[in-house]
Amino acid sequence: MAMSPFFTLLRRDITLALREGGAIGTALGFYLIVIAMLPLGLGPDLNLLSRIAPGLLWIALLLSALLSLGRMFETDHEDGSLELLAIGGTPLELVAAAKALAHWLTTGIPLALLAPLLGILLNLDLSAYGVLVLTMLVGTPAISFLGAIGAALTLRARRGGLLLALLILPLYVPTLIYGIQAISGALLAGQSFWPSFLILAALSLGSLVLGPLAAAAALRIQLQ
Amino acid sequence: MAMSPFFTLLRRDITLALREGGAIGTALGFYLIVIAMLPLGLGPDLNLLSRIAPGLLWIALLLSALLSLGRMFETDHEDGSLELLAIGGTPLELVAAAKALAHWLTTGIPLALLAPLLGILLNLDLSAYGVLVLTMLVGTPAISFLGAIGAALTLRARRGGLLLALLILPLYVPTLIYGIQAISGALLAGQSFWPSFLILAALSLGSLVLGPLAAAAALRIQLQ
Amino acid sequence: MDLGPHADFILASYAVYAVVLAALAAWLVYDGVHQQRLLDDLEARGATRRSRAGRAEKNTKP
Amino acid sequence: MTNQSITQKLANPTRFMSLSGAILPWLAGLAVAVIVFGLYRGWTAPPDYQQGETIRIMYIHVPAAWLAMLGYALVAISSFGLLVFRHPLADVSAKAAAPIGAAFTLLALVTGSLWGKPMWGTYWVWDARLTSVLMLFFLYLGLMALRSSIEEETLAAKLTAVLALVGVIILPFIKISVEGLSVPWLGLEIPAWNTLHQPSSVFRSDGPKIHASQLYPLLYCALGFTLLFFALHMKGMRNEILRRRVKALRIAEVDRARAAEAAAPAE
Amino acid sequence: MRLTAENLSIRRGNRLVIDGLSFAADSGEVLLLTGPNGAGKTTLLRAIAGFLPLESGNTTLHGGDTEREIGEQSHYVGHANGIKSSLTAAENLEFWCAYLGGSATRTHRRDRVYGALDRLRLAALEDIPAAYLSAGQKRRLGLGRLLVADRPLWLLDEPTVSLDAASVALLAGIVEEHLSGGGLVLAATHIPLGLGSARELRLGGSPAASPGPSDSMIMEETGFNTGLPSVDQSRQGQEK
Amino acid sequence: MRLTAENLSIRRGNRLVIDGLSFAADSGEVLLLTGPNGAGKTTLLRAIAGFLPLESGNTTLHGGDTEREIGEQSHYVGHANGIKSSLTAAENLEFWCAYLGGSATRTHRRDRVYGALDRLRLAALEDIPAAYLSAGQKRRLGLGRLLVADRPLWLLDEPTVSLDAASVALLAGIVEEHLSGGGLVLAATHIPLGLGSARELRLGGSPAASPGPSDSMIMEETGFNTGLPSVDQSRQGQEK
Ligand code: HEM
Ligand SMILES: Nc1ncnc2c1ncn2[C@@H]1O[C@H](COP(=O)(O)OP(=O)(O)OP(=O)(O)O)[C@@H](O)[C@H]1O
Ligand SMILES: Nc1ncnc2c1ncn2[C@@H]1O[C@H](COP(=O)(O)OP(=O)(O)OP(=O)(O)O)[C@@H](O)[C@H]1O
Ligand SMILES: [Mg+2]
Ligand SMILES: [Mg+2]
Repeated sequence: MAMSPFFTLLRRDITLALREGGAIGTALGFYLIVIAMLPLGLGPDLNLLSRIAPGLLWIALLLSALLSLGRMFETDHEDGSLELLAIGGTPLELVAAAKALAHWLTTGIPLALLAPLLGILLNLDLSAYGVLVLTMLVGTPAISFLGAIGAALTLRARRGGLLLALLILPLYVPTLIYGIQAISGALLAGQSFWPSFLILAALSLGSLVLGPLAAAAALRIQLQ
Repeated sequence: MAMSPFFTLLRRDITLALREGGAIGTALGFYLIVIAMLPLGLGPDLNLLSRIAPGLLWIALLLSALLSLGRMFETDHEDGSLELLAIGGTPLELVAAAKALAHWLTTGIPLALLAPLLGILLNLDLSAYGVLVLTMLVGTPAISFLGAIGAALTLRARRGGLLLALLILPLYVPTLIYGIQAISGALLAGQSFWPSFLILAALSLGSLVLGPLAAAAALRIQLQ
Repeated sequence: MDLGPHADFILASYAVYAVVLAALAAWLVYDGVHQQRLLDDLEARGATRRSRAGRAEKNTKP
Repeated sequence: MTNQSITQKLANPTRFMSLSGAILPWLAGLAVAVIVFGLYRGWTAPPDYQQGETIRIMYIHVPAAWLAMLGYALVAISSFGLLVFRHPLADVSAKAAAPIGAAFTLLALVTGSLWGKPMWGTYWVWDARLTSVLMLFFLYLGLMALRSSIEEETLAAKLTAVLALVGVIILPFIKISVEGLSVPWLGLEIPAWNTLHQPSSVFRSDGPKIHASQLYPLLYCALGFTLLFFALHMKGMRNEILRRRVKALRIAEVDRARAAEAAAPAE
Repeated sequence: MRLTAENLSIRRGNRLVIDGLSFAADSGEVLLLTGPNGAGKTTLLRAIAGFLPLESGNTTLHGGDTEREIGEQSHYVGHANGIKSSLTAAENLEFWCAYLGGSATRTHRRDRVYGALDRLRLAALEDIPAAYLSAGQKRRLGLGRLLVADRPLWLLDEPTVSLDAASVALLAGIVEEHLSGGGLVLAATHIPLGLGSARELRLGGSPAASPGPSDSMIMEETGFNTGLPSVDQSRQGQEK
Repeated sequence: MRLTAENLSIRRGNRLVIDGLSFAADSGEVLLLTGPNGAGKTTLLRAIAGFLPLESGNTTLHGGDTEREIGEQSHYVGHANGIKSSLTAAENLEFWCAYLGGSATRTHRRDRVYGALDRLRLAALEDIPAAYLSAGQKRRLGLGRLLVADRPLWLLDEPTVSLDAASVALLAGIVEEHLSGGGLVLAATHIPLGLGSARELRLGGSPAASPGPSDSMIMEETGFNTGLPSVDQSRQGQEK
């Protein structure tokens, strides 16, 4: 059966990510190390740590994913693939979506799955693991898809990494807030999980549309 | 009077940093935005925030400074200056030291001075400001000088930024630990400030030696 | 054998140990087989090791 | 045969391949045998009066912790050999040792955590020893990440070696953090960082402090896992040499294709 | 099929690099773009492919798919090859074949890819990661795109860079075949491609000298581009 | 002063690019390195400058400062210019003058820098950030280093790239002056520099053909470098 260009591209990007290896490893390593630094900075008070653990895990995940976004379009731009992808007959929006999806699959999901392990370092409550991973899995697509905008905008800028973070972090605020709210909703009595969780899902869905649209617009300008 | 090559280079790097502007701005912006995200992730409990504020400020400063390190040798390598600096008759160790010092002056100090302002966002105790800035000023040279090793090692690596952080963060652990310990030593009764502070200063002094040595070794290999 | 109240922890640590070391060994063995196969493929295709290349080359060249 | 000539003989990768090919099965077999014997002795020894049955974890935890440090020492020595003596196998050795050392570090962390829950009531505390071992783990990760992100192999090898040598300062830190350091003639006195983890009881200037019924099984296990470590390391080095041959052959293949084209008359 | 450009002007930075250029090319024809460095050859090709916005004028592909843009009906071969160094030669071509919709089924795709590799004399290297290929071999692999998916219009920007003589002849053969199948080729080049008959569109400097038959052609070079960003030029462009 | 290289071998990747090369050059002499792409010209210059480790052999500068390495007694002009685009032309040169220890006092430095700018016909651009200079102007500014600090040995790697004819003549004049002051120049180049007399050291391909006087010279090319990383070459290197 014929594979659509979208899936062809998705498969290629995943293959590349797995084969070149380092990218996933570096993001995971950074996540790990940032989490490990936190207790050193905040002091080894285990009660305190376990209380703020979900928030810290979320923010560190955000940073790791964000800082790994830089190369989403960069290699394709350098080796000339990007322009060929652009005029291949597939809308650039779909191209951007495929690349963002590949990033989510190869970075967002591994980071989300690593989070509970790192939870141990922060003495995270065992009962929180399920909700934590669930909200992260639902929330991280927004990182990859909104991040695609930043990656496209900073494609030819000096100081890509930090600049990208600076541009895109404000867009993540809603995701962060509702992600944390959903977790505390599930853990604390008298609060509810579903409303925040649904908003979180809606945000991710929205970013699935907004991200590729804006990223494609930015890419068109970059190719000029 | 003749200026030594060391100061000539230092002055040039500072001039460049001020003239190109963006670098300092981006690091400060990143610091600001990471601190601003924290209350969103940790919840608005002001007591809690003010308690962990010094640690958070330290860690966020570490990350901002670290992620801004990537370009310490990069532009000089690209435009061919680095090799000219290397055979100019000045030991490469001094070259690395001058560049690290310029980074500290243009990034470490501004970040340390911005910290108390950001402390407001975290409800930092007013009495802590002095110690906070003092320990940061004494501790940040280690960031620039040890970071120079990472910048030199990752000069030609793919994925510079994250990788640099991954390589160098473990080396910062002692600085972070004693920096925080000095602050709590000053703020809490029954603990003392000076021992930790002196160790912190010793660590910075040690990094002034180790950093340029190792960075120069790495640079020599990069130029091959 | 009675392992007392903490049997789970003891067994878990031995299990993790066994799994990690087995995985490492398996990966090394697989990698060895894989590289050897690539090498055999390449040699079968006529490429020869550097130290032998010269002689082979000389024979084929007019 | 003197040491010198062994190293010289081994310097030749072909030589190393045939030698290691002969040794490896025996080494691996011996390692497994010693480990089985050591664990058997350990499991038949009486439980500890304080730690009860959980003392069984010691027989794997402590060897893992030692091998974590030994592995790093091996990486560092190999790196030194690469940078200073340009020994042809040094980089192969450093590259092969890193993942194995990382695996044992991970095992030390995991078994330590699993031991910590019953003993200290928590999987993890931020004390000096645990933190420094975690940093050692990160250092291993950093070595592997740096190598994988530089395309040019000789460059990657040398830079990784520099990092490995810089990282050596972590080894004394692992020791000092728990036991403190006092150098009387310098008037230097660094106190131990507050810690839950017990200090060394085997390698002490005043002799081992642990009971013989536990000490001997522990030493057997340590020996067995060390043999295993070297067997794995040897296998890794063999793989790496093969990988480099594959690469050389691929480059040769490309060259040959180009040479054949150059020889063929233009169409 | 016929490609026409009418009164094209294209701006780069703040000067008009192409200014009031018109030309046409028919099926079976190759139009060579020549001219000094900086004359605007790359600029023109990228504008036709749709990367650069037109300042004025328009380009049309008569007899093409009116639903799709010209770029989507073209192969564009630029300075970079669009090759992933960690994929093997065959994987690279298979990707482009599938992405560009070269063949519907997997087996067809494989046939086509291996045919192309044979033709480009890369068959021996099909399983080797592209990182190991030399510059010339990479270039040929990049040209493989032309063979694994059908597009009527080929836009080639210095396609012979880093190719040796034999490979240039190979490329000429591939281009000839495309032309005889009713294709259309625009190629920017500094060196002769070795094609039987080719019309030349000279940009910059002296007005166009076209050796081919010129009955069906509107070729007019009103711009004055020497490739130097001189003040005069940009003023000229602006006053038009 | 005399630069000698004895039995040099230099490895790049895993092949010997330079293999058993010996040569010598005396004060007042320019030695041109020529040869096809990839022959090892850049490699040789970088090895002499001290960037690349020698596989075997040695280089010596007789009559130089024995305390300092050859690189520290040389100007190296590579492909990149060592120019900061946000500094002005004068600031760039002043930096190099001060860093390389060209002049002790500030006024001396300024004189020297402005003299160099005049000589390089950049005086009109002295206050303009280097970002706005054209490629040729940047190159000239890079060559300004040669004038603002004294070094006996000049290692020039394709110094004429992007220079127009007048600037090439200017450079030739500067080189001649350096030679007549007792300097020593090694230059890798594809095109003639327009110097009166120059000995040539040909790397790769056919053996060296040296037009200059050859009495004082040991020139021997035992290596066999075609510029292609072929199997034969690396074997040759290893069996030696
Ligand atoms: C993740 C947690 C842990 C880590 C990273 C860790 C790490 C280490 C290290 C590095 C050593 C070697 C020390 C040396 O030889 O200098 C060691 C030895 C040892 N550890 Fe742990 N450990 C952990 C948890 C535990 C726990 C919970 C216990 C038991 C309560 C324990 C008991 C021991 C013992 C008995 C030794 C042998 C000491 C000796 O005799 O030299 N460890 N551990
Ligand atoms: N991104 C850009 N911004 C501003 N000016 C540009 C840009 N790209 C190209 N130019 C200018 O446009 C002009 C035409 O460039 P173009 O690359 O089309 O030339 P060309 O004919 O392809 O030259 P070559 O033979 O060197 O490939 C040049 O003067 C160049 O300086
Ligand atoms: N970093 C490197 N690693 C491996 N091989 C290299 C490296 N740099 C150069 N080479 C190889 O060394 C050989 C000599 O290169 P070098 O740059 O010295 O040639 P050159 O004579 O300066 O050529 P050109 O005329 O193109 O400048 C080439 O075959 C090149 O491929
Ligand atoms: Mg062009
Ligand atoms: Mg060269």
